[in-house]
Formats: sequence, C-alpha cells, structure tokens
Amino acid sequence: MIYTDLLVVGAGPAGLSAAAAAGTQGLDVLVLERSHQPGGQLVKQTHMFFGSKEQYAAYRGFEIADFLLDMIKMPNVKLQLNATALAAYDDGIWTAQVGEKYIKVKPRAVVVAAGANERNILFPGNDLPGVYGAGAVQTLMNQYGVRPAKRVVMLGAGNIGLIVSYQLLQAGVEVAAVVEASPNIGGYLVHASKLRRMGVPILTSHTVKRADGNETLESVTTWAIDEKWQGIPSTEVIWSADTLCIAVGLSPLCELLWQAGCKMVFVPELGGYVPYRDGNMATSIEGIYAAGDAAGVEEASVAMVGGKLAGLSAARYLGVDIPDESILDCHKQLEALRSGPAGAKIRAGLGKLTH
Amino acid sequence: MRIEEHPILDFNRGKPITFTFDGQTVTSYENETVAVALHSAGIRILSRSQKQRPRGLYCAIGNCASCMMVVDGEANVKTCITLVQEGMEVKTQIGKGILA
Amino acid sequence: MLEKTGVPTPEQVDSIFPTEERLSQGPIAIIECFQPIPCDPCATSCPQGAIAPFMDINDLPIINNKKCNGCGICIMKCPGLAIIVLDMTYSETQALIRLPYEFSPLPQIGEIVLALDRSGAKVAEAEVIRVTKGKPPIISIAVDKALVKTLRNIRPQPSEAAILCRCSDLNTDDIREFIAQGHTTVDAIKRLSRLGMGPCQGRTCTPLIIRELATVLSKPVESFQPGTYRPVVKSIKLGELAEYTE
Amino acid sequence: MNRTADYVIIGGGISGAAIGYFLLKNGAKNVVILERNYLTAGATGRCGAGIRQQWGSEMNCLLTQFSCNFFENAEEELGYPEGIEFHQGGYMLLVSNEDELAQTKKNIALQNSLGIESQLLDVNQAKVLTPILDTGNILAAAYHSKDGHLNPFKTTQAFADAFIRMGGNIYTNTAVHGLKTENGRICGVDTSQGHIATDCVINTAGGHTNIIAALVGEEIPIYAERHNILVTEPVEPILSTMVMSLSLNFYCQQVPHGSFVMGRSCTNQPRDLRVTADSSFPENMAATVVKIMPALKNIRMLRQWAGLYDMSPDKHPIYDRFPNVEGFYVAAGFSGHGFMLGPATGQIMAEQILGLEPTLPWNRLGLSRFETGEMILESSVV
Repeated sequence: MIYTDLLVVGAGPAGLSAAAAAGTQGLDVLVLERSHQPGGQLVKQTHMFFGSKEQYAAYRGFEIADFLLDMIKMPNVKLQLNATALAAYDDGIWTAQVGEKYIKVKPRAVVVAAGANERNILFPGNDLPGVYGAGAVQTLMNQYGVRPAKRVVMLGAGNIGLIVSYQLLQAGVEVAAVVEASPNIGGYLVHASKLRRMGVPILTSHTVKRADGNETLESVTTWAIDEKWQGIPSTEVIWSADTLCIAVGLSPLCELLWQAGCKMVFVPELGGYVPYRDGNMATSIEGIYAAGDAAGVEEASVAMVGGKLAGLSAARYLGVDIPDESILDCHKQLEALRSGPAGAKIRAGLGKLTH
Repeated sequence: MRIEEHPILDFNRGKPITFTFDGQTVTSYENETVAVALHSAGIRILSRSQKQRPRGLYCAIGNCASCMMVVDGEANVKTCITLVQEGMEVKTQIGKGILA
Repeated sequence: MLEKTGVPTPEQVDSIFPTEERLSQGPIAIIECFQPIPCDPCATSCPQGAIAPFMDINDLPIINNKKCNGCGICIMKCPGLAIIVLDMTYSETQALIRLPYEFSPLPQIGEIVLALDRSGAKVAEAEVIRVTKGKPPIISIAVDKALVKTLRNIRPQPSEAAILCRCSDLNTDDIREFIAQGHTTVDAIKRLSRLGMGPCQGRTCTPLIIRELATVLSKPVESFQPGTYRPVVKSIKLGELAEYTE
Repeated sequence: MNRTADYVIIGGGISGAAIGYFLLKNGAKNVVILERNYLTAGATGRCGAGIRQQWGSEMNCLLTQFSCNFFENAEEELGYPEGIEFHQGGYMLLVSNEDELAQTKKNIALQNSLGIESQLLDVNQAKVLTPILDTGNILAAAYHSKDGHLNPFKTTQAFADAFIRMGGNIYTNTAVHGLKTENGRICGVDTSQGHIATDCVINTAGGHTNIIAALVGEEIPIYAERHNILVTEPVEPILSTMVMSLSLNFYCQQVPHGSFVMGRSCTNQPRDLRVTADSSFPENMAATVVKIMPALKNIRMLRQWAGLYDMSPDKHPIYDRFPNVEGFYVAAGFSGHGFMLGPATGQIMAEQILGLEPTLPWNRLGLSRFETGEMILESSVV
C-alpha cells in the first residue's frame, strides 16, 4: 500500500498543473500517467496556443509540456509513467497498474485529470480500418512522425477538426474536405481561414452518410443535412479517401469519478456526463477533485488553470494555508479564458453544473 | 510512410528495431508502439472482429480496444499502447483470441 | 479470356446455353465447365440420366436437353459451383435463376440482393424467391429475362447498419431490435447484448447507445444513464493481480 | 398500470419471474411482477449462474434436480429460441483434504441414491476433464456431467417473456413503498407508479426481503451478505467444466461467450445492502484461481462487481406465508443458490399459493423450522 498526500490521475496539462501547485506547497504527490510519455495531449499539439502569458500563449503544445514537467521537478512529487489508475473503491483505496505491477494507493486527496475519450458517430462503415479518431491521427503524425494517410476527409470543424486538418497538410497529407454538421464552423475562425487559404473546402450543414471500402476505407460519402439534421437525398458527394478522421467531440473520461461515487451531471456543452463540482474543482465526494477534460471538455489553457486550482484546493483541504489571492487569481484567469462570445457555450454548460 | 521533413517538428527516432507481422519483417524504432510501426509500414488491418470484420486503429491511446493483436503468442494485446521490441512476433488477431 | 481472367467469354457462354425453344419449355441446368479436369459428380448424380456418362473422367459434361428437368441436384454436387438452373417460364417478364451461394449470412426470402455478372460487377438488383439450406445452400432469384446470360452471382446489399459496439460487434440493427423488444435502458440492453461488457470498458459504445436510445425513443439524451462503471477501467492480467503484496 | 391484481410478486429476478410463470401455468390469472430497477438488476444479474445437483442435503439435491430437469427443456417450454445458454459441461468439486474426501464420499452416496449420477474422480480423471487444472492442489474431485451453468439474464428473460405471453404484467422501475393490510390480511401495494389492490403478495426481493417485510412489521431470520465476483476478457473455449472448491474457497467457469466468471467468499463483507466492489477481492481471487488453474494467469480481468446472498440460518430457502399477515408470502433465504433453484422456487410457490399437491417436500422449508430446530444441514456453499 502506498500512502501519499495527493494522488493525481493523469499527467496532462491539468494533472501536471495540479501536481506542481500541490507540490510547491510541500505535499507528497504521486502522479500516475498511463502513457510512457508525460504531457497528455500537449505533446501532439504543434500549433501555438491562444490565451495569455499565464497559460503560455504563443508557445506550442509540446513546448508547454516541457515547461510543466520542469515545474514538477521536486523531491516530493513523483511522476510514475506507464501507470494506469484502475479503480476507486469506497474504502478510499485506489488501484493502479504500473508497468506489469498491480499497486494500491491510499491517498488523503485525489485530483482526477484523466482527460477525455474521442467520440465516434454512427454511419455504415464506421468501423472500417481508415476511420480514425482525430487524436489517433495526431498521435501518428505529431508524436511518432508517421504519415497517417494519403487523402483525408475530416468530419468536424471544431477546433480539433480544424487544427488536425492543418497539421495533416503540414505532414504532407491531402485534405479532401472538412465536413461539419452544424450550420456554422465551431472552432476558432482563424484556424478555419488557415485551411481555406490552403484550398481546403469546409462544408457546413453536411455530414458523413457512409464509409466504404473493401477491407479498408476507400471512399466517404457525404451529404447535406436539413435543419432537423436529416440527410437530403441527391446531395451526396463521394470522396475518394483512405482516411476519414472523426473529430465530433470528446467525452470526459470520468469512470473513476463514477466509481468513487461522485455526483454526475449531464451537461452536453461540457461533453456529456461530468462530475458536479464547486468553483474550486471539488466534487461531491470529500477530498476528490476533478480537473481538465475529465471535469468537462474545454481548452488546454483552461485545463492548466483548473488543474492548478484543483491542486491548491486539495492542499487547502489537507490543511495547508493557501492565501485567498492564489485561489482568486485562478478564478480570474478562468473567467478571462471563458469570456467573450467563443466561451458562451462553456458558460452555459457551467451554469448547469451549479444546480 | 514516415515523415522525414516537418516544418515545425523534429523527430528524433530511437535505434532501429525489427519485428515481424504475420511473418513479414517490419522495421521500426525504439519507443514506437506496435500499431504505429505497423501503420508506418502501410499495415492498417490489425484484427478481425468476432464477426470477422476488419479492424484497425481508432483512438491510438488505449481507450477503444480496436487494435488488439496477438503479440508473442499472447492474444488481446492493445498494440496502440504496446512498445515494439526487437524480434517481437506480431500477428493479426482473429476473433476472441486463444489463451496462451 | 478465361485462362487469363477467370471470366468465360460471351462466346463460351453462348456455346453452352440451351436453345430458345428449350428454355421456353421449363427449367434446365446450365453447366459452365470449360476446362477438362478429372471430375464427374454431375454425370453420376443426375437422377434423369440427363448428363451423358463420361468415357474419361476428364470429359466435359454434355446435357441432354430433353432429359434434364431442371431438378438442380447437380448444382449441389458440382465441386466447382459451375452449374445453375434457369427457368425462363417463371413469369411474363422475369426468369428464375437457382445458384449455389456459400457465404454467411444467407439472404432471406424476399430480400433484394445485388445481382452480379461473372466478374463480380453489380448489374442489377434481384429478389430472393427461395433459399434452400443445404451444402451448398441454393438461392433462387427472380431477374429480368434480358439479363439471364449476364447474371451469375449475388451479394447482399451493402449494410446500412453502423457499428455501435466494436467489442461484441453489435450494430444499429441489433440494438434497435432490443429496443423494439422493450429494453429501453443502457443497463437492460447491456445485460442481454453484452454491449459495454467488452475490453473497451464501454468507452466507445456508451455515448453511442445513449444517443441511439434517445433517437429511437424520441427522448432527451439526459434521460438515459450510462451503465454502471465498474472496476477496473483497464483490463489487467490475473497473474499480475495474484502477485500483489501489501 | 393494473389497479388490481390477483397476485403481486415483488422482485424481478429469477425467483419472481419463475413464480409468475408457474402461477400462470397452473391456472392463476391477473399476476403482476414489480421490479424497482430492471429485470435481473439484483442478485440474479450478479450471480455466477452455475447449477449443480451435488449437494450435501437431500433437500438441496431434490430442488436442484427439479431445476436442472426444467432447464434442460426450458427453451422449448418457455418458447425462447434465443437460447438460455445452458452449458452442461459438468461441475467439478475439488477435494483437497481428507475431511473433505470423507464428506464428498457421503454426499455422492446420497446423490446417487436420489438418481443423481455424480461420481468421485481421481486426479488423473479430473485432469482429463479439466486440462488446465494443477492437480498438485487436490486429492480427488466430485463430478457430475449434467451440471453446468446458464446465462442468468437470458434465463430470466425467457421466464419473463413466457409470463407476458401468458397474460402477466411486469412493471420495471417500479418501487414498492408500502403494503396495505385490513384485518390482518394483505389488501394492496403502494408503488412508485401508484396503488395496486390485491389480496396476495409474494415477497421475493432477495437481499431486500426484510425491507419489504418490515412494511407490515414482519421479519424473517435472513441477512444480506455481500459477495464479489469478477469477469475476464473472452477467449476461445478452454474450460468446459465448472470448477469449485469449498476448502480452497472459489468457483470458476468459462461462459459460452468466452469470458471466465469467478467468485469466492471474503471475510468481513458488509451486511448493509451495499453492492459496491471490494478493493481486496481482485488479488485474492486471482491468487486463488491462478494457483489452481495456472493458465489463467495470462487472462485479463475486465470487471468486478458484488451482489447479495440472502443467507438463511441453515442455508436452505424459506418458502412460506408470513405468520401474521394473511395472503403475504415469502420466497427468500437462498444463501447463494437462488438462481439455480429458480424453477423449483416457481413450482413450489405456485403449489403453496394455489393449494396444489406438493411435488417437492416444501413443507420442511417453512419458517417454523427455525423455532422447532428442524433445520436442514448443508455444508456445500461457497
């Protein structure tokens, strides 16, 4: 049995920020990261981040991962790679697999920052090899330098769909089209313009009708949809493509929070079922905090600030004297990041969390 | 199908590693996952589902279980989170797999 | 040509096709066997004696058009699946073709399948009239009379079903059937279908099943709870568990 | 929802579904099953679903023999072509010490006298039937080829479908909040969906039986005990027998789908109706089963869960009417084998309620046995 002050599940932007915040307060922190490489999705992000100085604006994701890793370099913070948290039990024990070893942890507090899972959608042929989640495509090309495809159709014009499409172009892959079911582009419009300047069409109010191929993907049929999201016959276009990239959103990975008995709320704006939490990232179960996409799908910049806030809150819960200003500073940063018209959806979602 | 030149990224590949896929030799690099290495060799069909449908990568981070293969005789190995090793024998998994 | 492509030429097909007159008299077997190989089950199995006994086992079959009544026994006996039975008297406009089909799942009676030519290309759609489960199974399809020389195979229509659960290979048709039977919660469908019980631990299918239930039952998505999230979130070998020490 | 019913069954597990079916089969009309969650959400959907006729008491042998015979023809009798996955691959009870050997020999003699063709196998014979067994741990094994396991969800669904086809009504997501009596007689049930007037209620709520009984101030001598179970990823079949050991404390089977399902008794389990998973179960279960079947060290656990055994003082079921309330019956106290007793439970309760000639000696399974001390001893429960 391993005893620690704080267990952090996930070494992405939220988890690392939480560990840094709590570690700086002198707490013993154990960070479990299932991958052999820390940084979560940051390591695949080759674009410059938005936000402001506190969230490393204008740096690229993989660079930010290195900054965060530097911040947890202290003797009381242990980062365990190849370590998957397996379960949360009602006696306060958390289990994990570290390499090929089964361990148990009894933490005094926990921050769950497990990230999110890519959604799939239903269309004939959706399981053909060549139909990939956008994150998988990013992993292939940005983490491992493998060209994932020759010609791609991208489903989804949110930030992930737009960014990954652009990254595909950078990796020398042809992007046949970006297809978006909503009437408007969901992601930042500067990302969309970058793509259009490269000649990539973006088709709003369109979706994938089916994917076909003998054994692997060969073509994607798209069609226009009406205001009730129903396909309009005779608008079909067949795109020859070896890859269909699905970027229709993420679902928070909150299995551990369900297991721990945390109250969960369905908030579509935040990706589906998310843990109920207060303004300081505390879930309904004492001592358990959530941050990053696991607490509701938002931008990496929000994940970093939310992670820091969760780390500080956990430290305060464990008896460390945390000045109010530090907490308020996080609140202010979060407010700024969620302000403006682009944050309206998130603000609406967060509103549903409180009641 | 590896990216040799990238405008933003530099890829520092580890030392070369060879393994086999259904008997065919595949060249890879240290710290690459099996699924990534196979993909770089143009191999996209990793398994056959219980109803014999071809399956490939989907999430590449161990969430979806779409990439399970037989590795060194062991079935149900999630190859998107399993690193390559010299001399590894990787095989297409058909259906549920056999307990070795 | 056949030797290069595996597809008989139109001339070869013409050479073994019965006369118009014979076709107008009822069903008859047509044997597309163009290469002498050592094989004779067609001749030895014909109850009518309509296929002349072979002098040499490499003989090509010759059908006696008068004796053949189109019973179809030879379809099942031919190891090369080279025989079909054609009935031009089936209806005013349509002919019936009986052909061997060795693939699962077998089509259902009344199903509209794709009718293929000798190169596997889709030529038309055809209705399945009869399914005889034997070894091999024999499928009867009704087709336009003008196409009888062209059509030689069938394939199911491409599926309109989408995969919902990769682990247990369940598609939207399977799930809609469970919903139609009155199983209208994630847990109720899970226990009968195994959806969500596979190695992905329900991660891929849970959002999909919730949306599917909401769509089919016209209810808000939030009225459906996901199934219970049970330990463990990632599978682990019993051997690793067994080695645990405090 | 029905506003009146002749019979209201509380509990949508195997027992409730089977009682409903046998009531209708024996001529009852207007029968309702109430389930607060979904069918099989309680112990039925959480159990190992094994069936064995190898018991140490004549009573359990007779009850399970009845059930086994029923299950053999259940798909036809219940009209369930989807299949209940009754895998009669044999059930092997490992013997690992001399005391156990002596008891096993006695049990087999009893079983054989009742027409159950169980036998004692030496280690080599056991190894032939269960090749993945490490026989170093055992002296011998009791075995019966007709025993095995079923799919508890499909089996219950088969009963439920037949019940509905025969005119019964099942209300799921319907919790019982109150029972109404009049002059010491049951007269209605208050549910989350409204009131049902009835003069007969059958309480088969598993671990929650006493909560329902308490609605009219009754209590029977059972308690709910949490038991854990785990399931592995599916693989191609390698284990046909169901394997169990009392002294080594485990049972394990490979279901037709390919997953292994296994359980064992843990000490110090809560008795507070919690069905949350136990944090020490995975390693204890794995250590036990890997020692006996080493090949399983390479299979992966997918999930664990827990369910409630409704334990009775003599580990035999209680089939009776509550003493102080006319028209209020109970079928409970199954002590971990309620699933395999399902058909017998259905038959017995139908006979009891409808006043039919007993086909099974259920007069010995009433509540009075705990007062008179005429309890039935059973040694063979994991």
